Amino acid sequence: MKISVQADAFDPGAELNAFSAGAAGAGAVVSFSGVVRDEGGRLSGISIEHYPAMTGKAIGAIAAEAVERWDLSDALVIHRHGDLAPGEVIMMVATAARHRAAAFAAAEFLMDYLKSRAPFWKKEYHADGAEWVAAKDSDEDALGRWAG
Amino acid sequence: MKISVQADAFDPGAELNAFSAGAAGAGAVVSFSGVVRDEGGRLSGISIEHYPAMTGKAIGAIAAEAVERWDLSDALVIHRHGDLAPGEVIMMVATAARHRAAAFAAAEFLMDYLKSRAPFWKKEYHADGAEWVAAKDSDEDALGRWAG
Amino acid sequence: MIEVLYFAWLRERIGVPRERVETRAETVAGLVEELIAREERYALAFADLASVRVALDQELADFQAPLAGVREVAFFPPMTGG
Amino acid sequence: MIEVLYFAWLRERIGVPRERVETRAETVAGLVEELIAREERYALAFADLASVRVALDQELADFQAPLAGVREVAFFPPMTGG
Repeated sequence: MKISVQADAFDPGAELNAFSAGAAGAGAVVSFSGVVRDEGGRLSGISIEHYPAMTGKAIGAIAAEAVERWDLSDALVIHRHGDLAPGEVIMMVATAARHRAAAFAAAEFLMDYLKSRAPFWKKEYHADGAEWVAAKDSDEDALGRWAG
Repeated sequence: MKISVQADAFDPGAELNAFSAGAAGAGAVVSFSGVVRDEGGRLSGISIEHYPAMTGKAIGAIAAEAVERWDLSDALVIHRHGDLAPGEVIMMVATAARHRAAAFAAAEFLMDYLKSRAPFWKKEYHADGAEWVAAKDSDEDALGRWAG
Repeated sequence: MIEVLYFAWLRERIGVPRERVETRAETVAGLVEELIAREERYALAFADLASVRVALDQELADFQAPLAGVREVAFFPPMTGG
Repeated sequence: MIEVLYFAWLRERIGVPRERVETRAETVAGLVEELIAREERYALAFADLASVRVALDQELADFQAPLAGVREVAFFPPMTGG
């Protein structure tokens, strides 16, 4: 299980290949990557603040729960902090399992929890100023489906 | 939209990066890759037969439906045929959308349809012989959730 | 004359990947009956029709579909891609 | 003495990312009341508690949680990762 919280850019393709190479027993590999949208040119960039002492712990707990719940052979989470430009990859998750349904469900679970339970906060910069991104009710609601 | 049915190996990481680079307006990129399992050493390889005149058409129709249904900004399907060794990547799909739920759903839809509606047939080779992989009822059942 | 293709274990049982068939059948089911009547290897291949799928001119169809105007018929087991 | 951390717009409104606080509060809610009573900037930051989350020693908690034994309290808006 690889978990990295980093300011530096990373190469999602190279990460995916390294992750898949370690998953020969698995069969099914799902990845998600989040890209900074350009909002049709209106967004000049974002910055991501985080809580260093908590971030790794929180992500580790979420990933460990995914591995156990879907019997994953492996999981990967990389999340950047600091300043990012439109088009840059913010974060990625990957999951490996014997069957595709488990790999998909675990990746969605990881994303839902990272959105609302890992201590990151996004600020968007526009030509006319900056503002903190508000959490969406739909992100909080998404957690409901994993209960029980 | 890129659709490729090919005998040659491909680099999923390079494909993912190229796909994401074209998806700056999208925000969310999901990929699935299928790896030949080694079955604990019992599988020596697989071969995939297909119906060349039909394969591209069938995949194109499935991908076009996914793009329309989830308003994807792009979709990718690469599927190999011929002989593959354990650990080799059989196929991949990728989807790009504004929001993660659409990208995940479209990728699962593509996989469910490719499994049961694209004209590929897998044969597995073991030390003691070869046999055609039987379709699973669960794969046919998986299509039901996309109806209507 | 119609082009008939076989894939996977249907191809192996029948022994050829494709052949041109002279048929007067009006439906896929009629064509299958003609083939079964020909030789043992066809009877073997089509013994369990629940395990056979058919495409007409590269589009999935069913056994009741008419053959009028069809140029290519393909028989194969349930697909196992992905 | 307890270490108190602020993130995102809570940090901006309060003006510091962290500070050491002498408190006799028994719960998170009590600590927030003490802070609000201190200065306008705290009152502003904690004006809408529905928009504030709290972690005790890096674990998510709620405002009724006891502070006994806690070394680090963090206040922040709902998280927006991913």
